[in-house]
Amino acid sequence: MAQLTYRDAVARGIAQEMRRDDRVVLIGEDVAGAGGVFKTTVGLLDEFGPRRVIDTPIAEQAILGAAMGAAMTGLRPVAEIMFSDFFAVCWDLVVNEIAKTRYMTNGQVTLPLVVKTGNGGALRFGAQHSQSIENWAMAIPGVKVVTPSTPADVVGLMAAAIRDDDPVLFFEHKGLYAAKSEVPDGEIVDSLGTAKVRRTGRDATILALGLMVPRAIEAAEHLAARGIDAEVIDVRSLVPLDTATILGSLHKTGRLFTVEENPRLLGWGAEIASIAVDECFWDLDGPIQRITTPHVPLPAADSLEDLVLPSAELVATTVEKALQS
Amino acid sequence: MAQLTYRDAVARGIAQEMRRDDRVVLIGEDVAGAGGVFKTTVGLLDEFGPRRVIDTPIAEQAILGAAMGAAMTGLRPVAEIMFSDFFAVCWDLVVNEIAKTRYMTNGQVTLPLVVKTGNGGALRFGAQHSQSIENWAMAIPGVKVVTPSTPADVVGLMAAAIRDDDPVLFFEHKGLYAAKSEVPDGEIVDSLGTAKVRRTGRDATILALGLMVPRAIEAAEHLAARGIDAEVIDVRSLVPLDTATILGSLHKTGRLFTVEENPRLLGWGAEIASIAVDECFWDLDGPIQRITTPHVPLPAADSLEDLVLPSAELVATTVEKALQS
Amino acid sequence: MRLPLSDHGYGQHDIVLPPKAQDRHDGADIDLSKRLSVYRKLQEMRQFEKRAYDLFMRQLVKGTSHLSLGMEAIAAGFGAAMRPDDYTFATYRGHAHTLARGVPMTPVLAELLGRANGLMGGKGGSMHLTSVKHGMMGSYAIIGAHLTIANGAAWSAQYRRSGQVAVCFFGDGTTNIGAFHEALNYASVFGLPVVFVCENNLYMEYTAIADITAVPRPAADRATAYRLEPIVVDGNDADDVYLTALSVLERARRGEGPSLVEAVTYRHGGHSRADPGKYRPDAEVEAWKAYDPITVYRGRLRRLGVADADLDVIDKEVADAVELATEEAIAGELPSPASALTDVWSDGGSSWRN
Amino acid sequence: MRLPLSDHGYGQHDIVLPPKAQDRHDGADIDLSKRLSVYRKLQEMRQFEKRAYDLFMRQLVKGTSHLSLGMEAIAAGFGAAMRPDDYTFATYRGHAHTLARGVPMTPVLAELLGRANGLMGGKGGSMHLTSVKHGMMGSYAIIGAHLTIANGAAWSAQYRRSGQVAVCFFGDGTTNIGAFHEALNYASVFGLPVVFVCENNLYMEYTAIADITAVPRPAADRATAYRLEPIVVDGNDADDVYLTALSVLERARRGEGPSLVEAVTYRHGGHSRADPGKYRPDAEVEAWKAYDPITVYRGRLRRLGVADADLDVIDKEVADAVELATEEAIAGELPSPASALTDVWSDGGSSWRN
Ligand SMILES: Cc1ncc(C[n+]2csc(CCOP(=O)(O)OP(=O)(O)O)c2C)c(N)n1
Ligand SMILES: Cc1ncc(C[n+]2csc(CCOP(=O)(O)OP(=O)(O)O)c2C)c(N)n1
Ligand SMILES: [Mg+2]
Ligand SMILES: [Mg+2]
Repeated sequence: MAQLTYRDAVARGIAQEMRRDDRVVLIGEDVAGAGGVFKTTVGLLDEFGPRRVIDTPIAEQAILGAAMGAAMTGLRPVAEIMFSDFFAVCWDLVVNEIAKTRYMTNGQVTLPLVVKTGNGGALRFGAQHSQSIENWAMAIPGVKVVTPSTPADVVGLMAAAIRDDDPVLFFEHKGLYAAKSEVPDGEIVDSLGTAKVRRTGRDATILALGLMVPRAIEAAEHLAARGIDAEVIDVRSLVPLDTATILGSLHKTGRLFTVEENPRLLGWGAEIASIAVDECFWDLDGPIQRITTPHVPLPAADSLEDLVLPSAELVATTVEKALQS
Repeated sequence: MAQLTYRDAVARGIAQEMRRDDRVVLIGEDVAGAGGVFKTTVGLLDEFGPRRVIDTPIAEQAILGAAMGAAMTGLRPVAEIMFSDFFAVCWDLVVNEIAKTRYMTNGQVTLPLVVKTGNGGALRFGAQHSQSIENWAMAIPGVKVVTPSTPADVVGLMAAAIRDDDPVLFFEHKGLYAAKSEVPDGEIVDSLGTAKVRRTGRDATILALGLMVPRAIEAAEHLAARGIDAEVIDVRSLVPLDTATILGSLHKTGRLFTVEENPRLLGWGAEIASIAVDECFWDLDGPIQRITTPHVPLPAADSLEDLVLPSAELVATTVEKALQS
Repeated sequence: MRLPLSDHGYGQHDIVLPPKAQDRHDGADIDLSKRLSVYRKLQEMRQFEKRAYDLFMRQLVKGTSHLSLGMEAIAAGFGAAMRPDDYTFATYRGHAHTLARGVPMTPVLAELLGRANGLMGGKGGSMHLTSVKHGMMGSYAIIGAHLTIANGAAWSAQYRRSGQVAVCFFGDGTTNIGAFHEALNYASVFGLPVVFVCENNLYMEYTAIADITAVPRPAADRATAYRLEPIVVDGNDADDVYLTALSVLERARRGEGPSLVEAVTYRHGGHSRADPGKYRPDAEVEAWKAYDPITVYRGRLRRLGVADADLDVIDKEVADAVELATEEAIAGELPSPASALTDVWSDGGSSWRN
Repeated sequence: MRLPLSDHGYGQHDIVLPPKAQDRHDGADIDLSKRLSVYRKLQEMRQFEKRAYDLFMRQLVKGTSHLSLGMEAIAAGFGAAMRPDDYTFATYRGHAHTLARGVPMTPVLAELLGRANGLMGGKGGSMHLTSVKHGMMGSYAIIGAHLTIANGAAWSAQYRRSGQVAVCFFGDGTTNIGAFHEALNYASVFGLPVVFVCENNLYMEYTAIADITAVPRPAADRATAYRLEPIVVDGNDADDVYLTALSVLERARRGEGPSLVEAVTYRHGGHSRADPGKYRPDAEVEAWKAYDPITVYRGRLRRLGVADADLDVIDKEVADAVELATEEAIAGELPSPASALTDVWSDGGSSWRN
């Protein structure tokens, strides 16, 4: 049991898998010599050498194409897209090629690959380097979508993603890279498609992802002080979606709230709200409310960015107001 | 008043605006000499000449970049992305550049441009040429999203889109190009951000878009025969969203259904369902149900494609079952 | 010869005529049995594509389809030179490349008809023909992407030291999209065993490549930008293609990295089913139809002493095979409804929730 | 000189040294008043960037920032040659290019500090500096896109027959992404009045351009792929840049189409605020720091008879301007909360519903 940063947990998870399976290779911009611009791949070049850990040109389509072609011919590549915003320059590889090929070929092609990326805001990087885009990926049939919120989950979910035979988009939250917490020693392998209850409660269910998880937990503590016992669920995986855990909690509490870093329209919470109002309508004791970034690009100034991203205080007051009315 | 195809309505709408404003120019692959691969720009080269109607290389990023740079310096370009699936190769220009620049520059840059595209399935083009991706665009702050379902709406909404000072993504449904109906003579200018009630009813509200609109109307007729009086709303515009019309109808009927061609997860109906369960919870007499393509890529075989796309019959039986239970 | 805009509303460009002489490669050192097998392949591709076209006209093939009529020598020449375990990456215009790898006609035709006995059970269609066990790693319908995917297969071969080579076919219009540039630089930097083959048929869909490309030779004139040799071959002469294929495949196997080959050719018909191809000047079309890959090759075999009768036997055998394939394809069941929901995931299903 | 992997864990490549002689362009036909204004610009950029750096260290600038220290001659040389109504398109490394167009220091510094008096009210930040009224059409932080956008501005100028030229600056690493290729071909095909300027500082972020590029000169060696002349200039000699800029701008104004200029330079510091730049061999860093654009230019002016005292006056005036800008920026208010929700749309608001 040792303290580990979220950042170091990424490298640990990849190293764990590279040690046991030499089909696992890593490519991306500055991932080798520099150990990644976010230092999430430090030490991998030294341990596994330049055949398995490779610096690429600035060519995201070439990177994902290389990963896909290698995956369909026997390797298990991990590719990095430095900032998730850059998925926009290689989106074709994700949505039209990687996501659809198994289906189009009637199962002839298997694509065991992971695309890791730095996602999310709160670092004052401005509109083109701060987006939370898990919802873009959730809308595409054929890719799995994972977002860990703790160092231990990073290691275990990265291992599960690399061992999975389907393409997994692995969203690391840039705002959590410096976060540190206990991680068990030895091999850790988590399972995809599972949410985690971070705090149990009776009065309301609060769903959160990535950086919003610690904020939701903090909000729940404020709420406890105000006599409201909220359950906080770390969704962790959007595809597959752990509807059992989510709807089970809603069945218990009767109230559902989502805390989403993405802009409002078609954020991931919209899908869950639509599932809940269809399948659990009679469980609902009141409206489902989504707490999201307003539907605007992210501003660069720290004072403005803090204003638009959902805060623990906003979550707490929103839930409190809703339960009082 | 003359019969016009949806296909010809596109060219008529563009021509109407090119005649009144020589800042309006058209670029795209095969849009000039060939009049478009879907024949939606026939006659424009002859009338407006090669300075204003331009065939481009296969380079979607270059096409949207040209449109954006021209729009910020005094022109009002219309650019074609032949199939909406190809937005994936130029998504960066849409989401990171066109959508965000006005905001990032604090209003210094205005982008009066339209991107027209052939969207949707039912033509047996397979997984990479049949997608309905309005939901991809709806998730991006800074672009307006329009999908007409009739020839008259095509003319009027195209005119409105070209006259609008913001970027508009104009989704033409490939499955409707051959559809023919009455279109008034003379200039037609519609307004963005407005839904249209296609059939009034008391028992249920059915929302549809594009090719799903005629299917929803047909379903409503089946339902009428079964004693259910359904209201059918052609959403037409996802951004801005005409929540007044949509929620007003829900207030009246108490039941909401969406008919979406997109795959299930985060289809456009998810956002509307989440708004409804938040703002109109007490109006709801029962679950909100979304009728969508299952969460799979589109199969090529006609028998399979017909199976996965929502049909009038599926809509009718779903609504009927829901209202009976 | 320059055609003013007025002659045909499709831009302004020189028309490109094929070589006059058809015997330029008669003397090539290729043994006759190999040449006869190439001739058979050419016939298979030609007769298959014609049959596919007839079936469209009979409304049996839905959707769209892109034929290689007139372009068969490229697929046949490369197919004859490739190792069985080499990888092919093709475009939506991929019927010939699929047959070139030895995939039987029946499942290909059945796929066009959307039948359960189709190569992908009807789920992919004409534009996505794939047969992994034949090394046919897929047909891709979004311009550019598959060049980067071919790099990945080549990288994997290099990593596994398998000696396999990835061969990626694409059109002239594809040389202007970003993925082309990324893929070529990437392959060159890492010395990948990949061969990029530009099938330059002078047109993208309806627009002449010359009207929207900065250089006259869309692929060859870009080669030096990636530290590669410019290589241009006669795409209508299967022997020229075959010999070039042998040398670039060998180069890749020797670990000397990628090659970029521009094969100049022409399509007899339109871009796709819907297209009559009217934008092409008649003089150009006629000249190229006369310089047909099958005419060229059959003429050569006759000059080399093969009797017409022997060639007719091959033609007839192929015709019978096409007949049989047609019957088997048409007799195929429709795909089971359940198959619409299979194979999104490696567990065989499409579930996104528990 | 080749550095083995062991020396620095960052790939294997030759180190590139600057020219030895600094007087190569002393004799250029540029009048002294112009040269003095160029010197002043160089000083403004240098002193501004140093101040920006100090303010990061004082935690006053949040987020990231990319400085042009060592690369100022390119911005200064082009800025001096451009017409006031020409268009500039820059990258996240755009402070110098913004000052080059005459944008005052205060709003630029205030933008870095996220203040209401910032150039974009704090909403864009360091990576997106834009001042339309100065022809500074934006700084773009996703690699490649802005080359295609610059084409659009050039197309508009061509369409309006305004005689304006769009100048687009980008780095060496950008030459390997797809948008570069699409933009260059597109500009060449349509003969657009655009000048593409590759600031080749030998590195992308932490990776040497030589390690991941197929050709030695990332831009110039690609020029012929677009029917353009390969042009390489000394990016640390403002006079060489200025004279080249004049000629390519004129060419564009004459309607002769785009140019691609590779300006070889070096950054004194790391890629961005976070980066110490350790991946660069010391010998390389020292040589380039010695061949500093300001040293080069000041030396030239002295050889041409300008007294140190007169240059010191300029330096001092610039220093005072930087001081004032710093005070005004720090004194700036925080942006109003309401501004977070303005200007998504042309109506000034951000509403997505009625
Ligand atoms: C990214 C993208 N843009 C446009 C298209 C539409 N499209 C399909 S084929 C084609 C022409 C391709 O021309 P070329 O590369 O010369 O191949 P050919 O069809 O001539 O064999 C176009 C524009 C596409 N499939 N993908
Ligand atoms: C599409 C994309 N990929 C990656 C990045 C991350 N990134 C920002 S700057 C940079 C290096 C760019 O190098 P170069 O073009 O040489 O410009 P320089 O910073 O050296 O001026 C990278 C990889 C990005 N912003 N956009
Ligand atoms: Mg072609
Ligand atoms: Mg650089």
